[in-house]
Amino acid sequence: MESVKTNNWEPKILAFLCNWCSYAGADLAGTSRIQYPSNIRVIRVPCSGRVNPLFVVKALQAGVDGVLVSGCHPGDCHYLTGNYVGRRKSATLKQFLEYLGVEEGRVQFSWVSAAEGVKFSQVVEEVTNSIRKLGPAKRLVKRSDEFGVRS
Amino acid sequence: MMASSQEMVQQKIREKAKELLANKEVDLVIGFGEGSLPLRATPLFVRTPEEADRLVWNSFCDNNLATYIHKLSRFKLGIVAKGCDVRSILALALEKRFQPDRIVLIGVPCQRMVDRRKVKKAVKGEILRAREEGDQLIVEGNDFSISLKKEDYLYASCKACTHRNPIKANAVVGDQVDETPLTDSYAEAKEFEKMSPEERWNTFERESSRCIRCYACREACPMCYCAECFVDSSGPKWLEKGLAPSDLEFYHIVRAYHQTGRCTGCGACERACPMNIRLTYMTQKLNQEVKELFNFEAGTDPETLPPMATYNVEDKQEFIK
Amino acid sequence: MKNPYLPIPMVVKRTQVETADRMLRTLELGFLKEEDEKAFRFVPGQFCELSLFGKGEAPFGIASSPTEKGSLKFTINKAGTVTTALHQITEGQEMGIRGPLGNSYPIELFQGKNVLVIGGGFAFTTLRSLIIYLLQPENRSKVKDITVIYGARNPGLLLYKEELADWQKRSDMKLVVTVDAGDKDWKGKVGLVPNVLEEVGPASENTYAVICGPPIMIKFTFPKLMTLKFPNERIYTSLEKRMKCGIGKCGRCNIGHLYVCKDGPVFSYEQLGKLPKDY
Amino acid sequence: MSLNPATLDKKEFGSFLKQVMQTYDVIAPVELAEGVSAYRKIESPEEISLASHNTQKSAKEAFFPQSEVMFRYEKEGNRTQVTSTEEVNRPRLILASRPCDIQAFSLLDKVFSAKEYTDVYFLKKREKTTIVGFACNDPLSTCFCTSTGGGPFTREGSDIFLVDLGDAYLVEFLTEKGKALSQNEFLREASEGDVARAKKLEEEASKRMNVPVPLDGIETKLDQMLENPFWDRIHEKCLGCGACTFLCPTCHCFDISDEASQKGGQRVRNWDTCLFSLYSMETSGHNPRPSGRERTRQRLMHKFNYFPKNFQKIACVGCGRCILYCPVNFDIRQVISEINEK
Repeated sequence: MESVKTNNWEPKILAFLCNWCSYAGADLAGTSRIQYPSNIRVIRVPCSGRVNPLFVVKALQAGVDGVLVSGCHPGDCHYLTGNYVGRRKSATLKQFLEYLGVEEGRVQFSWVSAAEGVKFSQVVEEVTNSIRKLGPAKRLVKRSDEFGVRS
Repeated sequence: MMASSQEMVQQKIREKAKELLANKEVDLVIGFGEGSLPLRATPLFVRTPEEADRLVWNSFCDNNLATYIHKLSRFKLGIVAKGCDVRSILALALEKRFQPDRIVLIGVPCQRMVDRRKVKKAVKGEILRAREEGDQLIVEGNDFSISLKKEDYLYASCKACTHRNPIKANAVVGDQVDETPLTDSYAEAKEFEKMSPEERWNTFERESSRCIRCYACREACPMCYCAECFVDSSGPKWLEKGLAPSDLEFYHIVRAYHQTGRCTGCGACERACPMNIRLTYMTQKLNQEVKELFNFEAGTDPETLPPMATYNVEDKQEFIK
Repeated sequence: MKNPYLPIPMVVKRTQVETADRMLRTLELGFLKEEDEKAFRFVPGQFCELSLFGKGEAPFGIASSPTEKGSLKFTINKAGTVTTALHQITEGQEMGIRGPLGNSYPIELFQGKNVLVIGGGFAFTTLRSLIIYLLQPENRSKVKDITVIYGARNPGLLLYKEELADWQKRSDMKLVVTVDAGDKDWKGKVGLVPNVLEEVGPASENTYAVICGPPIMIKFTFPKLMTLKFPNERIYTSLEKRMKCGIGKCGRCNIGHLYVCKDGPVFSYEQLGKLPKDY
Repeated sequence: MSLNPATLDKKEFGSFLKQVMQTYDVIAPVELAEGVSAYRKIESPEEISLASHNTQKSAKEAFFPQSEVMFRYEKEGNRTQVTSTEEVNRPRLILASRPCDIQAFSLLDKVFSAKEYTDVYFLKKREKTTIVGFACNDPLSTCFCTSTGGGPFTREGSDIFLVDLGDAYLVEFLTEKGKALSQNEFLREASEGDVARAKKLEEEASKRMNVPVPLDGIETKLDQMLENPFWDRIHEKCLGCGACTFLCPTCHCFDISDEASQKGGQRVRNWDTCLFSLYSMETSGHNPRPSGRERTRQRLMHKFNYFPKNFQKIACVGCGRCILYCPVNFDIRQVISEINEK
């Protein structure tokens, strides 16, 4: 950890934000000039239910230090039930990855509405801090020199 | 007692298959035939009443025959189905993979299958012959003949099984069995969970590192039927085709995870692996999650939608900020 | 030991969209190294693996003729990952090729004979190479009549319009261009290739037929050739199959004991008759 | 000139190897998990596991790895710098390769050195490698190498041949390449008794190979069988996985693909198999081998008809791996018998 800090390492976090709520929430945070850590890279998705768990696993393999999936609050989904379906994927994926030994907190979830610019910034702050504590991701990450040649 | 009842079951399977074929109720019956190796049976496709005499039933009938439905769905099928095969078939019916009236289930209450790898480890030297006598398994080689207690050599998935009796069948051959499992239903997952995250990851990494990407696990699984599997997709290309450890891990995580709420715990994936990679500790965990979170067990209920295809407003969400 | 898997560096000299649907694009590639250009000897019918680093390789017949010096032409149908990338490549960019690979049209057999060329759609690429090669003055004198029947679904999908216009004017060959369905500007023939072949009715005596096109066209044209009494050993076609190595190792293009990449892509119907229908 | 055989005390096997490893990269059977082994480059002699009969993955990996970089490339502006990875610097030694796998090397040689194009990746490794064969004292019931032109003690293709005498190995030097290792201080000259013991073991092993698989004339037989209804049924239980072909020492189909990163990447070849539907699938969606029937036929025809047509040998060495590890007990011996009955 120490060496990580002295190297000024900063986590890279990928955020899947639903178009209708969380992305708008992020937008509001921006237009309201609310500060939040610049560690997140956003991918806008139509709905948190669209986030195929495969995307999350792929992101970890591609080397992000953390993933945030954020959608509309229950009952607010633009597609009525997309976030409910997404919630089941999130619950099972989170448990499964932790079961296999991926550190708790690498993958996090939130509900952020279009009106919650402040909440968005708080979520990003919290997620960034917790992932900073975890240190750089190592498990599942594909190293640039990694190759499957055996013998 | 057991042995004679196994023979009886075998006889009844043959009779039922003959009847179905003779009456043209089915085009073919998928069952098991004599294996070419000791401790093995082999999937057998029977098209005439005469051929039905080649059907066998023993403790080596370990393949999940439901996996053949996909390529044979244009036929009217009879399937010799253990508890787990039936569960797979019900789960597939729920996913509308075939017309239920085109499949005739010859249900067999399962005596639990013998794990040939465990047996091989127990003896020194090559096993040339094996036979069952009651609750004993007699294995013979060039210079040995050993009697083993079958119960000690069963597949872990069979020991944990709670649905050995076919949940649904057009005809059941053999007597119902007591479904009390020999181990906890999630014994393997609970055992794995006792390790630290670090140890768990290392175990997972070590197991997947042996993968040769033959996809036997995928092909053996009745629930793996995507027209294009994510590993085969070239646009987008999710992973490379080589043996880079992270690609192998990626494959194993997603293959297992895609079974969430769909896996019937039959163990076909692990049995199929030519490299003895442990796989069921992953799917068992998913089954446990699904049971605890959504009170669902795949293939036990022909009506209820699989959990990942639906939702409940009251679903747990403490983990969401 | 020469490494047959290493691509020859090339530069994209010119690109041209061939068809109205923009799905076909011709790349003209120049050699970056003089020694590669000198060593590159080919005969119409051969192909190359076009190589885009990071995307991969895909096989394409050489559409230019060996008589057109200085560059190589390939016409690419946009279908998969590599071909899509080949549609995006711009003039001046570098890429690689491996080749020439495979056998060629049996030009030596054509000596003193008539040649009938039947093409359909975008399978016309190596036929273009063949025709240009045969029309070169010193080659032209070696063969007798040249008849070309070329069809496409509509006028917008015809390849090599400049060449077609040029050939139309020539007296030393007969060109029949046809489309399945014309449009308001189309003054030429409308009709399916098999029917047009019947109409043209070329004599089979002393004639070699070369036919390349979509499977459906081949399926209906072949019986017409039979009616015209072309023997199997004088009908040639060029097969397409999934390929990777291009040099008869990787096994992907196996048809029976032959490899399309190494023993083909050009086969006579007599040869094909003895092989499994794995194509 | 032939060199007298030597013996190597098993207690000194490690020391012997350490000396060998000073010059050679040693590739030997290594246990990957209980009961699962494959050939891997070893760092120390303790890694070697000679206990199992045959490894799951065959020794072909030493020359034809499942996944192999062919070249790396780096992009700078418009330029692309390509660097081939074909060179092999250190001499290599495959330790304890079974005669069946060694026979397979000679079949792969035919493919990869076929005259029009030579596969430099395979051949450069082959040239730099010394092969230490290892006699099979107790062949398994699934072994049928004697039916494919080999045998449990066949020395053909080995540079050095080892026979397990119980407490020691008999070491025979068969080629010039092999003799380079004869100067190892841990080798003792073999006694007549040792040689006689090896001979005895050889006789016993060949006695065990008592169930021949009838392969004579199978090529001609199959010539007539391309459209035989036999193929309609034989594939039925095949799952279409790649276990048999990936474990097979003679199967050699591969795929080539690019692995890109931002500034560069590599072109890689990976094993592929005719049993995957994707193998022959074309971009248009057309698949010339649309079902298990055509794909299983391809696998068997390639081994017993197409390969012999091209190279005058069947592409099977009787190692039995496909029989042992098939998830559905597809037994190639039964298929061969059925073909013979046609």
